[in-house]
Amino acid sequence: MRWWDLQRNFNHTTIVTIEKVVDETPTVRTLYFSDDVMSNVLPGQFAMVWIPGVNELPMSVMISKETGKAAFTVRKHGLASTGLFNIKSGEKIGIRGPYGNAFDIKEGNLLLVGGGTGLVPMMRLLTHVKPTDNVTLLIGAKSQEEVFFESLANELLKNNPHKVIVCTDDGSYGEKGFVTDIVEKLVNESHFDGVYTCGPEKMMYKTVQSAHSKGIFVQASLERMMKCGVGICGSCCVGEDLVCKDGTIFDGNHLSQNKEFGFTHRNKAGILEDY
Amino acid sequence: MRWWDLQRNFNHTTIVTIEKVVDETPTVRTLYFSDDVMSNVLPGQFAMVWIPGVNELPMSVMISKETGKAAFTVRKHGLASTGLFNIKSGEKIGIRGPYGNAFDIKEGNLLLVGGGTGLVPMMRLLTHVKPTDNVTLLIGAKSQEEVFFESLANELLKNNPHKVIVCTDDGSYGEKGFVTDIVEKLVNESHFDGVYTCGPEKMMYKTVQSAHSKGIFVQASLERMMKCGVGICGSCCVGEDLVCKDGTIFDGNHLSQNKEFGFTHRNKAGILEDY
Amino acid sequence: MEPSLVTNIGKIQLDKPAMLASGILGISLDVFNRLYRSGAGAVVTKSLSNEPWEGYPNPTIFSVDGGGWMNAVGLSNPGASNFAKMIEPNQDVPIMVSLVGSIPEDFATMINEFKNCNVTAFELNLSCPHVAKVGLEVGDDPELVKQIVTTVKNSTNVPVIAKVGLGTTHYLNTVKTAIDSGIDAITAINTVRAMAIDVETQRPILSNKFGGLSGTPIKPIALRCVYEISSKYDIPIIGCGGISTWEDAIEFFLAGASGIQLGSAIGDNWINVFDDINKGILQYMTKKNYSTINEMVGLAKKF
Amino acid sequence: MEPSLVTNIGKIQLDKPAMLASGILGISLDVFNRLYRSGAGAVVTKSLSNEPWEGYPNPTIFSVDGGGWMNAVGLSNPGASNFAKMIEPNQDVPIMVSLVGSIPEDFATMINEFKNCNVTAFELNLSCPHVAKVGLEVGDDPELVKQIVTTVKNSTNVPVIAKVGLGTTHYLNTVKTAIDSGIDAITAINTVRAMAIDVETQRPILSNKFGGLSGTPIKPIALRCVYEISSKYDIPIIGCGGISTWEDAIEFFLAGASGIQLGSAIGDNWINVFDDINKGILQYMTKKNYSTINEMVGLAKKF
Ligand SMILES: Cc1cc2nc3c(=O)[nH]c(=O)nc-3n(C[C@H](O)[C@H](O)[C@H](O)COP(=O)(O)OP(=O)(O)OC[C@H]3O[C@@H](n4cnc5c(N)ncnc54)[C@H](O)[C@@H]3O)c2cc1C
Ligand SMILES: Cc1cc2nc3c(=O)[nH]c(=O)nc-3n(C[C@H](O)[C@H](O)[C@H](O)COP(=O)(O)OP(=O)(O)OC[C@H]3O[C@@H](n4cnc5c(N)ncnc54)[C@H](O)[C@@H]3O)c2cc1C
Ligand SMILES: Cc1cc2nc3c(=O)[nH]c(=O)nc-3n(C[C@H](O)[C@H](O)[C@H](O)COP(=O)(O)O)c2cc1C
Ligand SMILES: Cc1cc2nc3c(=O)[nH]c(=O)nc-3n(C[C@H](O)[C@H](O)[C@H](O)COP(=O)(O)O)c2cc1C
Ligand code: FES
Ligand code: FES
Repeated sequence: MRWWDLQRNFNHTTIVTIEKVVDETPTVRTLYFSDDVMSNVLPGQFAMVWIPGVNELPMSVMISKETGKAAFTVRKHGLASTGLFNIKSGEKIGIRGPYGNAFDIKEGNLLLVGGGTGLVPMMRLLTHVKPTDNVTLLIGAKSQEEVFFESLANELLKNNPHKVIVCTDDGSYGEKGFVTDIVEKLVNESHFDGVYTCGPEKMMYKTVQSAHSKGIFVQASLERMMKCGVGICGSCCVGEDLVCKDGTIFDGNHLSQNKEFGFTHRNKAGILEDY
Repeated sequence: MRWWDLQRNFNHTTIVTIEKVVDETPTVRTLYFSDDVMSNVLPGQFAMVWIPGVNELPMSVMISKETGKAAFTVRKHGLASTGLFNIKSGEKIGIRGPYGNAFDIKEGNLLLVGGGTGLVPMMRLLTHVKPTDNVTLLIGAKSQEEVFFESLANELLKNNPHKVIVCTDDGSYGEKGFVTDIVEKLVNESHFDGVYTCGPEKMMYKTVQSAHSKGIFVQASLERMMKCGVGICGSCCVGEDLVCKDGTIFDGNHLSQNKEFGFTHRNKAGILEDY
Repeated sequence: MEPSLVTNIGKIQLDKPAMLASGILGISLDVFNRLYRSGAGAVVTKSLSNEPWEGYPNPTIFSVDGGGWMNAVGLSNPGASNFAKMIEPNQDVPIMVSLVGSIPEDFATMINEFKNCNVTAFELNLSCPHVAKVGLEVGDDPELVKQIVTTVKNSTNVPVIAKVGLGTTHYLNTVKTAIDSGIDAITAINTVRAMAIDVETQRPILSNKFGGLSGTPIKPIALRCVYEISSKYDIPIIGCGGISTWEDAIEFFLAGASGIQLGSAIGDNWINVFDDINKGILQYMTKKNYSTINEMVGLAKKF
Repeated sequence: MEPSLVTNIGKIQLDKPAMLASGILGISLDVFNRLYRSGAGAVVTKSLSNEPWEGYPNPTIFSVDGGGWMNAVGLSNPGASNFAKMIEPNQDVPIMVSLVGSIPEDFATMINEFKNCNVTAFELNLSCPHVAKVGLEVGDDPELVKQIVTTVKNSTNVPVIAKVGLGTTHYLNTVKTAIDSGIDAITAINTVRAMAIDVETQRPILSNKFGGLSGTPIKPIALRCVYEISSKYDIPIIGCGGISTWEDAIEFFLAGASGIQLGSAIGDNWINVFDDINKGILQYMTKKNYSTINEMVGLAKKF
């Protein structure tokens, strides 16, 4: 036996077979597979997902109701994510990780704000709340057909005092308008012990601003271009932080001092671009 | 921390400082040093000893009365052993190991037969006998001035029924003649539960023959040219066995089927030479 | 005398001998500042080209089972001009700018971009093992090496380092050509061309198929290169390849390096590796009674 | 169909694909027999020279902290003539005789010594990285390689293999020269030139200072060499370097090797490594539905 057999090397790509594919919206799918390690990651952690012959992408690890299983919920976008989106049941992908830190889950009144596939870590966070916590989940989407995980969230929260609020930009479902306007309203109206957000950067930026300016503990899970996922390549830097290694989760104190958060990110060549 | 820091890698050369040098005879010295691992090796195990700038040699690990310490007892012979012989207190050598298997120590009447530095593993064996064992130690030497470890042996055996018999080839001390003649006599006269030998190959060969032909359990610790000590280079082969890895200790059953034991060994180029 | 970590690599003086190697985390000034505060004596930038490069698609980096890392990032970089603008505000951090190109003019143009920047040295990457037309294909062509080094030396007063690696010709010839053309120091070595195949999918893992092996596996190879160069030529050397502990650092000093670079160790031990190495070196110096790094350089050659 | 471990390396057919590499335990017929019984498909002898060689003084071998082994045994061997006499009784074991020399005549003389022996192949060691005048110094000289291979091919009908490694010239040129001169197969690779220094005594550890790195650290390098050779030339290949598990073996098959050799793994896992690898290969073949090794050879090249 070699030393690396003593325990699974989290940096080694493990091949798993996709066992089930669920369409969430016309552009979002969830791909389920069996893997003990991934089934037990902490809320907020991600994996590097290899689509053989296509690319390797960072993906938040989605929950599965079955023990020993996990999933990825992917929105079809460019070549890479479309490659993953098109993986069929029975096909193989490679995974390494989990990487990244986890949400620091407070007790009491919790506000979760997720947009698009940013809902993935929110779903896992919901599996970690205490039964006594009062949980409000805001789901942001462009339009009715882009809404997903609403019923899953209600189900996960069925034993908690809770509210799941959906907002669509076009008002085709739930409340009309930006989710961040509701955040601003809620933090003004009620007391929260913790605010958690993942989704489009502008959404996270405003959410962090609203909460942090009121002194509320808030954490956001950042997305940046990731090549290695392990703190070697530097492509995921935001200010002096490496998102893959120092994050992906940062709190309001830290983020309010970061000049790049909310404004700029780096492209594949490492050039700073505006959001 | 790297994986190999988790425990000491026995194949890694550790540098130790010689703390004390004791002259045993004009050509034999014992060099003491501190090392927890070496202080606790099993009887029969050896180390590869690096004399910086000179060579690296296999050496049986000698006991020390002080805890956490060990020693090498070296006879000055060629360049390499003379290099070790000349190491002074305060100087450094490198050690790796321990390597090799250990004597299978029976209970009852034990006969130990050692010649020259072959006494080293016998001394450690003596520290492992039960107080009820009746121990006979035969020490073979060319002449009086080459006798050593006699009083150490008596001291180690002070709580046992025991006998320490010295023979010199020239009769200048103890009994006159070859130690193997006494072995033949003893196994004919008395019952032994185990016979253990280390020293010149002809001595071991005859000892093994005498005991094995009477059906007595016997083990010998073989010496062969050793370059790696870990079963890679092949230089220590004796028949199909690799002394460093399969031995150095073999029992009578095994040895009596080996065509090379007692007759031939390989030199530094790997050429078979007669003893 | 209290031991000091200051080292002189020819004309280059650094407060601490361990630098960040090129291509590792080397993309933003904020990160450079952080690494400098963590104990790095200098940071080498990602290798920059005239134009921005996206690099290869992922997988571009993975950890090798037997230890170490393999990468084929494909020299992705924002381009020299963008990068120069980013580091213009730099005051404190000793930055070495790594450059990659295929003709001498590429290098001259890039060096000009940095005229307003505080640059400690330029490092010419003549040895990337997995990008065609630059890197090793350049390093393996002595005439081109000569032209590039000569052009660069004529374009700047900042010290210039050539980074070499194991290519298809003898790296010692590249070293000699670079020295003859006026180079100020040598960094040895870059990653070693390598490959891994996933047995389940039966594909090469890296999107580029071939990549560069770095980390602990290449340390004994890098060390022998440093020893060979220092035995043969009188040129300041920066050792690089698999360094992850203070013992490794000392080995490279003893072999003839007056500075060291590390990359992969950050993937294994994160950035406190600089501080750990600095502390270990100081303890060793105290024990062995050295007051400067340079006293140790090349000591193993006397045996 | 039941999977079979039989493999065809050009004209050489072996019952099992994993061989003992040259220089490891390869000194006595009794040991060869034992290794064969343990599951080795063939054994390669220590590299033999015309005259017996004592080799270098110890330390000649040590285990590298980051994994793998370093050695500078100095090609110690009993000489071709003594060795040939020893293996004359051999009936069962497929023995490949490794030869080393500095001029074509050396090789012709040695081959003649083996005329009464049952030899499966001759392997020409053109790549020992730490002995002057033979090994790499030979492999790096194309004219000499041509003469040696031509002479050897004219001296015997037994298949002849050339063993290459990373030298100071491009190993692919050595491969091409050997192929053009009629070689039957290529073994890639030998150890990689390397070094280690003890920081306490400040000395190079090996008595020869430089040695060859083997074992897990060189696996990714060896694998890329096999892939490069098989992508460029149509020649049977034996993969060697860092192989210690069945996954490693499969990787080499997929890269283009139809046989493999291993040495260092014996230092780590002792000789049951052959059996473990054989079992793992069979399980993989069953799962993937292969009936012969040769079906897998080179599959990774299609991507
Ligand atoms: C920690 C983390 C978790 C993520 N979780 C999910 C998830 O659960 N579901 C999901 O659909 N998406 C997730 N993403 C985003 C995802 O990795 C891709 O960015 C997205 O799928 C678009 O990739 P593409 O290459 O198809 O698009 P392209 O059109 O090629 O690129 C569009 C943009 O996507 C981003 N992008 C591309 N490649 C990468 C990369 N390697 N790393 C990071 N960003 C990249 C860049 O901003 C790029 O400009 C996550 C990203 C991060 C960093
Ligand atoms: C397991 C083992 C334990 C040993 N324990 C001791 C001990 O406790 N005290 C002691 O004095 N000696 C011991 N020896 C013998 C010792 O290793 C040397 O063989 C001896 O010291 C002579 O070495 P030399 O090189 O000085 O002699 P040389 O004159 O160079 O060689 C004389 C003979 O010594 C033997 N020899 C030389 N080098 C080696 C080597 N690397 N490995 C094995 N044999 C070699 C060969 O038979 C050689 O022909 C042991 C040997 C072995 C194999
Ligand atoms: C992800 C990665 C990217 C690299 N990019 C470059 C580069 O752009 N230019 C360069 O000269 N070397 C590059 N290298 C090589 C390193 O600078 C260094 O020479 C090599 O990794 C060996 O050092 P290490 O073992 O400490 O990592 C890169 C290495 C890695 C791992
Ligand atoms: C101790 C030792 C001795 C070796 N001697 C030889 C030799 O005589 N001839 C040769 O061609 N290769 C020799 N090699 C190289 C091996 O045959 C092999 O090419 C190398 O070790 C890589 O394989 P591995 O990683 O499985 O050990 C030797 C290797 C070791 C470790
Ligand atoms: S993704 Fe490479 S450093 Fe974060
Ligand atoms: S000493 Fe090398 S195999 Fe025993």
